[in-house]
Amino acid sequence: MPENEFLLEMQNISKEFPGVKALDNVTLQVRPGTVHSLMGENGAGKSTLMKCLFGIYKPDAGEILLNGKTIEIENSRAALDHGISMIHQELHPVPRRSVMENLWLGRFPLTKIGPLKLIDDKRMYEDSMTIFKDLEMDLDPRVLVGSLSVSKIQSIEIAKAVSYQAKVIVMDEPTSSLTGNEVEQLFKIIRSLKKRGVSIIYISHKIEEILEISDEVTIMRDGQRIGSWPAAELTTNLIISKMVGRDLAQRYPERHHAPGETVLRVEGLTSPFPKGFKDVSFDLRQGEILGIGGLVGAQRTELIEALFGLRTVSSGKIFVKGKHVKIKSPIDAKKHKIALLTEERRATGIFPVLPIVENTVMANMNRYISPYFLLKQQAMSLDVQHSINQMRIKTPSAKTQIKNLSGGNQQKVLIARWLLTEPEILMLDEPTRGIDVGAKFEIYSIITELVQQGKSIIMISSEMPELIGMSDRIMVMCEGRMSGILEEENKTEEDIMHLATKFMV
Amino acid sequence: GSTSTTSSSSSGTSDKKPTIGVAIYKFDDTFMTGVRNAISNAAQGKATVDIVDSQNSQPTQNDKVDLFINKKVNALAINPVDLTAAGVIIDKAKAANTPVVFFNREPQTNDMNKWDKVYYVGAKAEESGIMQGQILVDYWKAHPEMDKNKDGVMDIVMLQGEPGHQDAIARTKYSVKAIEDAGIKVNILAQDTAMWDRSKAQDKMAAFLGSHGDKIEAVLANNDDMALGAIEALKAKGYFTNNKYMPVVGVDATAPGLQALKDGTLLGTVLNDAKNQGAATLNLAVALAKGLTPSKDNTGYDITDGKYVWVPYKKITKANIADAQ
Amino acid sequence: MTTKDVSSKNIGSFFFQYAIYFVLVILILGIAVIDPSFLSLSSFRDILLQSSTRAIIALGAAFVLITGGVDLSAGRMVGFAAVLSASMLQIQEYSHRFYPGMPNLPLLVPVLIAIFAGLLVGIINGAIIAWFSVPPFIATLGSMVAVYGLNSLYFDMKPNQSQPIGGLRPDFTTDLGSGYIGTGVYSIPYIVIIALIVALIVWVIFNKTRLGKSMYAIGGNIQAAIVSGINVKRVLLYVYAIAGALYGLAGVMEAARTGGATNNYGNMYELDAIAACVVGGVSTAGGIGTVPGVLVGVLIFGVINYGLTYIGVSPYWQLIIKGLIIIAAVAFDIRKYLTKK
Amino acid sequence: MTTKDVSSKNIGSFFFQYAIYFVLVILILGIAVIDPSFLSLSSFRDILLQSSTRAIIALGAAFVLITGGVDLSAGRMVGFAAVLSASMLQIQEYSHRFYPGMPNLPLLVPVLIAIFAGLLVGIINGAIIAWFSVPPFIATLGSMVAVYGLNSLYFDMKPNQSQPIGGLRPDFTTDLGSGYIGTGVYSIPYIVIIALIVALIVWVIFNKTRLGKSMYAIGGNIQAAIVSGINVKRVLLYVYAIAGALYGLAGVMEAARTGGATNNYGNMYELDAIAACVVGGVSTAGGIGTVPGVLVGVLIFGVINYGLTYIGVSPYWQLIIKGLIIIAAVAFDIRKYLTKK
Ligand SMILES: Nc1ncnc2c1ncn2[C@@H]1O[C@H](COP(=O)(O)OP(=O)(O)OP(=O)(O)O)[C@@H](O)[C@H]1O
Ligand SMILES: Nc1ncnc2c1ncn2[C@@H]1O[C@H](COP(=O)(O)OP(=O)(O)OP(=O)(O)O)[C@@H](O)[C@H]1O
Ligand SMILES: OC[C@H]1O[C@@H](O)[C@H](O)[C@@H](O)[C@H]1O
Ligand SMILES: [Mg+2]
Ligand SMILES: [Mg+2]
Repeated sequence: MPENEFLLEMQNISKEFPGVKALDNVTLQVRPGTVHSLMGENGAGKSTLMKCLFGIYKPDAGEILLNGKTIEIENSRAALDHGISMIHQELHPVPRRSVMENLWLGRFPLTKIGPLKLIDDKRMYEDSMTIFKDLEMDLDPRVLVGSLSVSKIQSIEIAKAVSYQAKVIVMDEPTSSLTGNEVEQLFKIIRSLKKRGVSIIYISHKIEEILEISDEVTIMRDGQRIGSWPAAELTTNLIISKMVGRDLAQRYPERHHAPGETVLRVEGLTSPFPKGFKDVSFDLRQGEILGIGGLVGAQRTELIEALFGLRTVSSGKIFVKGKHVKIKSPIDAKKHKIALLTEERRATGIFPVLPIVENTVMANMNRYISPYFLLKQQAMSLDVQHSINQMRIKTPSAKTQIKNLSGGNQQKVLIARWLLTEPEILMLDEPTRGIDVGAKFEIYSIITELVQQGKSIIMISSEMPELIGMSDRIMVMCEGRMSGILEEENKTEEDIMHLATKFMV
Repeated sequence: GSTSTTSSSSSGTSDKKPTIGVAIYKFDDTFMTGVRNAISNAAQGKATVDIVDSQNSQPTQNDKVDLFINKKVNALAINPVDLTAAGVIIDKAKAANTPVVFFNREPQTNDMNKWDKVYYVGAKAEESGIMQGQILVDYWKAHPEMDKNKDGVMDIVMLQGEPGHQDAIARTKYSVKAIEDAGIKVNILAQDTAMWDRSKAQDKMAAFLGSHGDKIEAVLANNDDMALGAIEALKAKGYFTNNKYMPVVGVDATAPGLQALKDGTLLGTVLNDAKNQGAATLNLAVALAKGLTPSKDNTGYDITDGKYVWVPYKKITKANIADAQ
Repeated sequence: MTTKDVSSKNIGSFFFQYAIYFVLVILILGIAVIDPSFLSLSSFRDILLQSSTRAIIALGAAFVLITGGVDLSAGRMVGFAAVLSASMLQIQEYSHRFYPGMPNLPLLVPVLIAIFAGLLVGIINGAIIAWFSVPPFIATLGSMVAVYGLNSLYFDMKPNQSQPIGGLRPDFTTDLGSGYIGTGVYSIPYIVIIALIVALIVWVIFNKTRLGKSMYAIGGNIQAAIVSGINVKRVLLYVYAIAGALYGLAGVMEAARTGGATNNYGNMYELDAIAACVVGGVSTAGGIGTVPGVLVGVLIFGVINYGLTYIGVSPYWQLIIKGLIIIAAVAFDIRKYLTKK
Repeated sequence: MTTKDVSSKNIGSFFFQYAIYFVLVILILGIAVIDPSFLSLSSFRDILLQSSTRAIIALGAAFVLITGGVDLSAGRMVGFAAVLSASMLQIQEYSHRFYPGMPNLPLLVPVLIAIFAGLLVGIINGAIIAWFSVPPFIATLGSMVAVYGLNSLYFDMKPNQSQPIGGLRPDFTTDLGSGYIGTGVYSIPYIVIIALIVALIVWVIFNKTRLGKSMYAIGGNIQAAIVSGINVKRVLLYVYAIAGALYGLAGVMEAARTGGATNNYGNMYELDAIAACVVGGVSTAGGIGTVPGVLVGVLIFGVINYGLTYIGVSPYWQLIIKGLIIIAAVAFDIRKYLTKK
């Protein structure tokens, strides 16, 4: 059999949704044993293209060739049978089932007992262990997936995609929930897959990653293919300008912060759970950005969710503008002008079937109540339209259901939701997860502008450059405890890492 | 399993007041509620009655019978949901040597003959239908204008109870038959089930009136509730005012039915004698519980063929309302 | 992001968008083909009248469904309200009065008591669901059973002892229950007007109030609603309470319309109501549903029930045809959500 | 992933984990306190017997609920199967035979025909849900109505004409329906044995087969199931088909147990079945449920129904108490999921 130059070719793929031309004549050619990255702004059509490949969508036009032969991909089963597997941008765990059941979903190992074919639990366990060992993942196949953190679930998805022994593996933002070590681990896996001739289609908004791991890069914009280049010929700035269609001079906006008096003081906050946060104390001043760094499991999310009234605390005090306050629910938090952008967009953020309008105003309806108890529709639409413009949310209209937006654009709607509440203290948990560079800069600009207006920000981020680039101070946590606060101008990744592992044995 | 024949003494209380296990086919049946109340009243001072609801489900009733037998009641009084199921109940009762009085729905003869401690109290279902028909026949003869199109045929609509319900079947069949037996042809313009229900009957009647309008010459309803629903629909179309009249006949002689008779909206109904059905049932059960063979002396009712007490129906019109009160 | 031009595809999608309205029209035309006399003002008036109480119940059910819940107690609450109001609105001369000695109350008093009873049961439902986290299915199943028990106890009280309640006052039955504005076929029954007013108010709540938006949010993603600072418990309480009050109102109207009441009134209406909602595009998963949709759903059932009887389909065949139409209507309507793969 | 240490908290959580079993025990004890004679082998035998057909129906309902669906047609299918099997199992001498001339069939033939009828309706349900994307609520509501119509038509056929079907063969009623192994109170009715065998098979399907795991995946996250290459349509088809067959079996057993059948058999059983499932910890949202849970749920209803009658609570009060117990049991059980954050 003659070797084809391309293992996989998607030719002239087009796909339209009501009101949106998501893909317009897009071609993608992937060589065997390479990492081919797909880049583009939020809503450029990357996920849609991959969903066409994986049988989730049926393209309106175009052809898919594997090893030079045209193939029909009716559904995901067919894609898997053709040797194509995928890590999905929106994770798909079955929460109340075990890790191994999720891993082997759709292809459970069977054993014959007489005429019956029953599930071979033992083999399922052993095979899972083998895979986890192979991939150096620390996962117990028997626990319920629902009890795991996002990053663990992400790891399961990676293990699952790899375990199909596929020829092509699609990875749609596989690292969005992973931290340093785990990303390195993934790259190791990718390199060994490459050696076995497997091709990877890799989607990410993290340009550093792209440059590190890719062989080739295809850039998309507004549903069209801009072009493909060998990764070696590309630089960060080149990628950005091709993606965004303009140059982006700097990654982080200028800061002229002049932090004022303390608006939030936390004293000895402790979670009732043994593995939770312990004795956390810090100040947040007016007009400053306090970053929170740490590894996954450091309890950063728990801490700020507790500040927002979503979790119970066993001891500790919270002072807002010097006043001792009790925050038992988000309703209390909102009264104190605190806002929280949560970490898990799908679980705790969006209202999937509701239009963008509702999604945008939901935390802020008090503001639109007229004297007759009715909502002021006009004011609402205006504010929403303003948000769409300001955040550059890509959507056919404000009435579109949010579930039809690309992941990144959903995130922008959520940020808009909280900005509309005009918070004094805005807490952001991984605010730029899944956001493209252009939009990131927009979000950074908005944050900076807010700070300049005298608002205060707490920002959890696992991206250290972002943490360093944006924060005035960085509080680092390790295993539930505060391991230090970096105050000085020139914070480094090493400083953060040092503190993030301070209490580890 | 089987239990000792001296079950009454095993309860520990005095033998004088036996316990009777009573299962009604459905508690929210107006007529059976009357029977139920009559049983309770008749039991005053004579017996302890344990009355349960079979919720219109034969399996549920069987469950209740098992329970009564487990509790060692002295006699059973059963108003079967499904009369064919009596056979199994008799088997259970016989095995436990607990006498049974069935009432209101008559089991088949071969089941009744399975054991000598099985009795029946009731009315003959078809009788109520026949009387409904007769009420219309009388009216037809006295009011020639009832035959609106003067074709000599009575054009009726029929509102039926629950599909498959034996009273519904008997009343539908025999009411028409009684009219025909009187030499009057019957044309059923429309018939439909309104599930014994007043508001469903009202909706159905509205549709009948919509499609057949003035062609309808009489309304037969398997019970009073449905007759009253039909009357409401008729009122909405202008009947019962300005000399516009429609003969409507029901069954049960319920309080609202009697009121409608007084108002002149309901032409007639049939009284199902709850008081006597209830009293006869209880008296039979008490006699059996005491180990006696029921007779006119110890029950107050005539026993036919050694097993049956027949309580007659009664035609009720405006003329004899008092008979039903 | 290019905006699509008007194209043949849009006509198709327009068609599917309003599929359920087409279903309604097709049904009406289908029946009219079999019996053209069906197409008359008086048929429509009858159908509207018969659909009115159903509409009120279905709107109550829609409140609950939109929050992702379900309310099985609807029918039994209708029955309770019917019995309550009827028991206090009998003429003095009636021989079997529920309250023999009681003087005539102003019409509104019993009506409000009955609605209030529905409200109260609704509040209890809501409280159990919101504060004890009991799934709506179970909470309302429990109250469905318990309310029926309560109603039966009341209905069985001496001297009534489970007799159907009749002899209702003409200001209740004739004036309110059967009254209308206008003359002949060019008239609108009060009950229809009440249903329309209720529908309008519900529409306003759904679309123009914070409560409405919050309901959709809770049904759409309850976790996100909590995080957004929506007072989920309070909203649920209000929703079940309003639904209960609507069932109460519907019960009063059933009693007024039929001129009587028994404890069995309303039995299984919840199923009809939920079915009408779902046929009208309300999702049982929550977050989706509109007032016009619910009304069309109710009308579809109204047309089926009236129309099949009108053309004289035998009862058993009616059931079979009705079952098939329900499925077909929704199979057809659902196409609009089936995002093209 | 470290194992949690044994602590006082664990005892509490153990308690909540098995809350529903405690509810069952508390109920039994509560009734026994009021009337100690309740605590007897024969009471338990009665309760088991009465719970057997309910258990089979509830297990069928559990299949569907676990996939995130609902099956309203259960009760009417039970009725259909009861009528079907009874109509072919009458003694020769019976005066109102459904099929007057028909020779006696081997017992198994009518039984299998009835089960097959259930299977068939289930297949149709499943097909409509899977291929036409009709929500289960509507698809099964439609078939609930249509199957009742069909059954009534059959039941109304000449010469039966809606007469209750009686005169059943003793090998069907006495041997199968009322037969047992053992003697006296130390006996187990065949029906209980059949229910136990069914429960065992269902347990194997839920826990040890690809079908079972796929069901949980579909109910837990249908997207996950789709992208994992599970043939969702086929699984749904199987699930509704199996459920239908179980309802069919239950219908046959109801006819055998009562010695008769009418078209009204099984009416509303679906609600009882779903309620038992939910009380037993099956989630109406899908993805959660176990066979022991379902059985305990069924037993709780069995104990309530039997026990309240046993101690002589009047039927209306029974309803009220039953409603409250259902709510309280679930409110109590649900605590295990309410992990305080
Ligand atoms: N099911 C759908 N219905 C309607 N529109 C859709 C649907 N799926 C995607 N779109 C639209 O198609 C466009 C492309 O979306 P896609 O998810 O492919 O973007 P993406 O490049 O993956 O973005 P991101 O980086 O944010 O993940 C977007 O405008 C989106 O709103
Ligand atoms: N043992 C556990 N049981 C249940 N959920 C857990 C457990 N550990 C972590 N999680 C969940 O995982 C998520 C992330 O964990 P954690 O809060 O420990 O990390 P983090 O420092 O906040 O990380 P991130 O950088 O992702 O915000 C949280 O939403 C938490 O609810
Ligand atoms: O099954 C219910 C029906 O029972 C009949 O005997 C009675 O006449 C009807 O009014 C109705 O109650
Ligand atoms: Mg994407
Ligand atoms: Mg004539």
